[in-house]
Amino acid sequence: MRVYINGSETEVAEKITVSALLTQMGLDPDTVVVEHNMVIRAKSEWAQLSLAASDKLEIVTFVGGG
Amino acid sequence: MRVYINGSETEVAEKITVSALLTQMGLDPDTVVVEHNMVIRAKSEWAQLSLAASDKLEIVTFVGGG
Amino acid sequence: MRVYINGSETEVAEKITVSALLTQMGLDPDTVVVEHNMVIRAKSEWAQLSLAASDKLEIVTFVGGG
Amino acid sequence: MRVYINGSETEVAEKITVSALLTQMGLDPDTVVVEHNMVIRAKSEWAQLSLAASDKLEIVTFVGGG
Amino acid sequence: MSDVLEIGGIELRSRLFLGSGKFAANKVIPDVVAASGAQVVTVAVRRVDMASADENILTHIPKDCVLMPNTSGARTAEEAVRIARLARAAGCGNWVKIEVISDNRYLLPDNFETIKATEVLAGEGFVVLPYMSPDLMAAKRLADAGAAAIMPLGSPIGTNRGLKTKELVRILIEEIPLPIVVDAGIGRPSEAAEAMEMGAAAVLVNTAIATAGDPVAMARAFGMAVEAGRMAHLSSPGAILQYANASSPLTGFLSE
Amino acid sequence: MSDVLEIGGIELRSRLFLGSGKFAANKVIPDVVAASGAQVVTVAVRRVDMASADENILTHIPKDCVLMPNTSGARTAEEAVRIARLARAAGCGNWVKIEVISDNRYLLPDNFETIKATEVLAGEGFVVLPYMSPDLMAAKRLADAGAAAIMPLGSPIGTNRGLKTKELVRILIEEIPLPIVVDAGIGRPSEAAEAMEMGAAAVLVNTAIATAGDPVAMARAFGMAVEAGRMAHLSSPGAILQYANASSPLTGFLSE
Amino acid sequence: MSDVLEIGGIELRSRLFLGSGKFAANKVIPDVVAASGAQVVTVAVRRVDMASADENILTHIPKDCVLMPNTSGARTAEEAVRIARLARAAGCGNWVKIEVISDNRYLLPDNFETIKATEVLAGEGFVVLPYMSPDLMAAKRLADAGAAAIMPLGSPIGTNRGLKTKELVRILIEEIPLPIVVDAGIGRPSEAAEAMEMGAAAVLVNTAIATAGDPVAMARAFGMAVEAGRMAHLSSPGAILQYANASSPLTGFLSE
Amino acid sequence: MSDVLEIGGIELRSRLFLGSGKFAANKVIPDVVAASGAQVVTVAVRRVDMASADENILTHIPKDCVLMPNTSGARTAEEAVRIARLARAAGCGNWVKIEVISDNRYLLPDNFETIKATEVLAGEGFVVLPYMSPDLMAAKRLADAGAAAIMPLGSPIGTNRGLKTKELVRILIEEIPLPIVVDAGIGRPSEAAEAMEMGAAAVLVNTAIATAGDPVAMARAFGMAVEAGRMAHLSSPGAILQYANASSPLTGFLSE
Repeated sequence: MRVYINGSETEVAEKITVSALLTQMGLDPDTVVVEHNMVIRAKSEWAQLSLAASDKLEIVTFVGGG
Repeated sequence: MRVYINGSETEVAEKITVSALLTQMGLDPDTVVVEHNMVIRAKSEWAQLSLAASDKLEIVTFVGGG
Repeated sequence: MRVYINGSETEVAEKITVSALLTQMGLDPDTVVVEHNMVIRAKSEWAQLSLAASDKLEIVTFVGGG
Repeated sequence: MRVYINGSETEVAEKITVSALLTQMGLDPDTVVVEHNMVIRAKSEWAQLSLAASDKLEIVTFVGGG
Repeated sequence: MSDVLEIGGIELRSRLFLGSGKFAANKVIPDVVAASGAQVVTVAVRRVDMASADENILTHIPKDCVLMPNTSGARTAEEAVRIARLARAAGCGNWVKIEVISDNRYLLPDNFETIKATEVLAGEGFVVLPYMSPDLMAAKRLADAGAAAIMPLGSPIGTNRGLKTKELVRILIEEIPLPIVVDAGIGRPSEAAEAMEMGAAAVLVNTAIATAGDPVAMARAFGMAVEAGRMAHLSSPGAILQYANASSPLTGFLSE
Repeated sequence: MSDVLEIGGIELRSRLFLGSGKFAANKVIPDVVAASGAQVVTVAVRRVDMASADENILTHIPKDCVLMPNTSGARTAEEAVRIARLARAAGCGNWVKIEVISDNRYLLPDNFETIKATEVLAGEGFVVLPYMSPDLMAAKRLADAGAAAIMPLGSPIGTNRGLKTKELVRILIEEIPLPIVVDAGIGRPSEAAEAMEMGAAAVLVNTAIATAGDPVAMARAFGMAVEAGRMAHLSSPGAILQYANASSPLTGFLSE
Repeated sequence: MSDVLEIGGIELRSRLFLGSGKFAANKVIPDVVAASGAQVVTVAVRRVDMASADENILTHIPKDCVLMPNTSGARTAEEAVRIARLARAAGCGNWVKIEVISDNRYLLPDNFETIKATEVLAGEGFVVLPYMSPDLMAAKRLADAGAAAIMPLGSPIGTNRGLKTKELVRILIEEIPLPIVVDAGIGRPSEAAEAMEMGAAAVLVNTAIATAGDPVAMARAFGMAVEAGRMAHLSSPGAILQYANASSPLTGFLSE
Repeated sequence: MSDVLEIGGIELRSRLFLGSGKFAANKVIPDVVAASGAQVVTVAVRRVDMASADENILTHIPKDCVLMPNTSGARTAEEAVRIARLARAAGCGNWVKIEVISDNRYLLPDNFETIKATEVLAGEGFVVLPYMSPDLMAAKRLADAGAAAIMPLGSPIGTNRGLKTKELVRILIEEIPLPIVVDAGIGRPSEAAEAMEMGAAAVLVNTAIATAGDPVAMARAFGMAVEAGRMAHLSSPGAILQYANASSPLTGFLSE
């Protein structure tokens, strides 16, 4: 199944949850924010939230900025 | 009959035309522009244009400005 | 006997010493410097140094300055 | 015979006059000023003025300057 | 020199625009216009004043000048549009200086309302020169709205404080593909010259000339300074250096 | 206008003095002089250079100009005096710009030696215009020594940095009863105009004109700017204000 | 001293806001924050970068700092709102610096989009500090839209050019009843001090500290300068005079 | 930090020198000195005034300060020497600030007499800090005459006009191998910081502190600003750029 993560088309497992995806990507859940199809999702939803084909996911974090 | 000329309530003759009014006010028609009830009226209309009670007339001219 | 103290002609006792003069003027010797006829005199000399008529004495001190 | 022209030691004919020297150097007399042994010499003197060995001659002119 | 400034289809040789307000006596204006060389003159629109039998300002402005009525007095785009239309109805051309101001202390223009008025009036065929607070993105919007030139302020109107907004005006000149006319605040000919050296297309001066002791001579001074600044801009000025560079040859001399 | 500047008994109408150094080709000088309107032109004195058959600079300077040889190359008063005498012997008048410099990085003049040279040369009948680092007490001494005018620098020679010494030059203008000629550093016409607006009697420009891409046009620009600045100085400029002051009437309008 | 700055209900003792971008190594940030005394630190929001296993910036920012995410990268109000919401979802508070930029050369902010974003975000309970191009009427609209403070630029981001917009910022300070924070362009501690002396409520500094040879010492320098400038503002500085005024008594002395 | 300034064999940690004139009440001086951190304090020498039972200024100056009597009131080198000797006879050390002034309007120092006095007093073992009008060649002569530091003015005494002589002071800092102490005219902490950023060794402030509404707070502000400026000078400030340079990453974001 293909989804769009941060603008890039990516192959992921069917119905993968956000939590699983983050783990697979090696990301610390405490340092990122997730937007799913333009809706920001709370951390508490990630374990239940399964992706569907063509979903758009934005995973963002803080970096240095002025 | 009372009309509003440049914001001031003024007594004028019934059905006075703009041309007559300007003459009476001692104004040179070549130096003013007339707005009648928010509509700008061409000089060519002034001889025919009669005022009605409560009409609003703006008579403006150019002055020094930067 | 008349001497010049800080530019003003002043009547003082004959042969008055600098020490005596300062005492009489109510000046604290520790806060002033004395120039006698254009020569700066050390504090240790003041007790012995007697004035003569027409002597010129400058008594200066520190004040606020930038 | 050697003289110093503008700081450079130069071989010139014995008793050469300033006029002759200038001609030989191809200089227009109207555009230069001559100092001979630290004394400025008028143009009228140049025809008579003969150099001696070790004389110091400065020949200057105007150039662009601010 | 064939250096002309084209605005609204008119070719201008003079890059000094003149304001006609604040003169102690309006009858000096023809001499001021002549001395300055100005080809564009601003006027304001006002209700006729029955009390003072004021002479008509137009009688003092040479007929071959481009008349640029302003919308002073307008606090909103709507009022500016109304004033502009009245001005055009006078039959003296279709130029307008948009001026929308609701700040009473510094008389700073309202870029937002100015953009709206520009859009409407440009759409109606006016040659629109908006007076503005220098801001790149506002200038871009004015350009998109159809402005014929952009007129940022140098400092608040009538202060003679000079080109205090240099940093922002410089950027407008560089980034906006329209003539930039520095309007307001220019107090001395040297400041007008500097604006032109920076690449401004023109400057608009009123107070500095009108309130000078000798307005005619001051007008001439501004005219010359603007031309000087423009000429310098076109003459490839030399570099600005840190260390000195002799004007006379440094080669050896008597002492050597 | 009958505004003339008198120095050394000569009445000058132009207040732009021109330096003749650094031109890419000297043959442009006549056009530069004409375009600038300058009546005073500086030259330097150097040993004839046999190697380069350099043309005579004087052939490029109009005969009706006042020639002002400088003493560049001098590091002491004595050398300056010697150079000045050589220059006078050329028969082109008795003006001299004293320039004594031993600083090689910023080419800043030595006021002390300059005062000494001024005293000697003024005593010998020269019309002495000393180039100086702006300093009130040095200027007073130059005046006492017989200088005909005082020429403080605006910034180091040839830098085009402008009127960086404004604060001190302003004081010289106010306190010294001689013409103050700003010499060195003026890089743009606007800066020349500003010096004149402050009350300088004249400015001397060389690098800014000689190194411009188009020196003739730049010369004309400087000539106009100097005249503009002078005219403004004489025209009683208006006050500089903190708050705005409308150019158009603020009296009521349509909305009221 | 009990001089505190209250923004969004938080009382700040330090008036230096710190940007966290451009440091050669982020691990210097804790020392920089400590040396500067800053209590407000900006960060940016970006997509996680899988390629570079970049450390988390938050680990370098002391927990007691107010975090102020910016909306850099946004070209429209809509994008800025979206970024602000993402930032808030991270659970680090509700401050946001709105930054909407579509100009790529000078990175000048878009006041129009910034006002729109301010209105939306203030309505959603954010503490909104908009970065803006200094313009009085835009600042008034930002205030009306619910901004907690106004952050005009001193000069373009990252240029270290200083307080080039002084004239306009001074007017904002005088006319807008909100804290004015000078953001962008401040290159030296003296410039930060000057902004504070003028009455700015705070300054935001990033490039000048991050790109200094010794960022920790420079941070301390800025912290002290900001405090010095603020203290001077509160201490009723003396008047600026035209003529001198002796510091030592001028009364008669030896020679009299 | 081990950044000390050594003058006359004394190591100073504070680079703010304090003048003691013009305070509304001298009893505030101890708090001012403490707040400023100053270690060098100037005083003047005057005839005792029998009329006013003026307290002794020394009782207000902490004993561990270096006392720097000035020669104010002197119009010639000879008078300055006489005053300096009187001051030293008071037994408070051998520092002296030479100040020779005969200009009554701007109180500008006389470099010529100052050099003479410096030579005499340095020869007598004084630690001589001459106050001067900024001029490179005069500064070189002061250095040759034995000055321990050079103190050029920023603007006329007591004017609070700031660092108007920046161009010349910058050159002194670069070219003179002695500490340069900016003395006179500094009106705001930001200006003191700027002088230090330029590389001045110290600044001397009197009027700006003494005439502030709150002199103690202003003294603290100056102390911090001087330290901030010095620290910035030592921290390799970043470059000043023409174009913007983002503080936040410019890499792609949501919209892409």
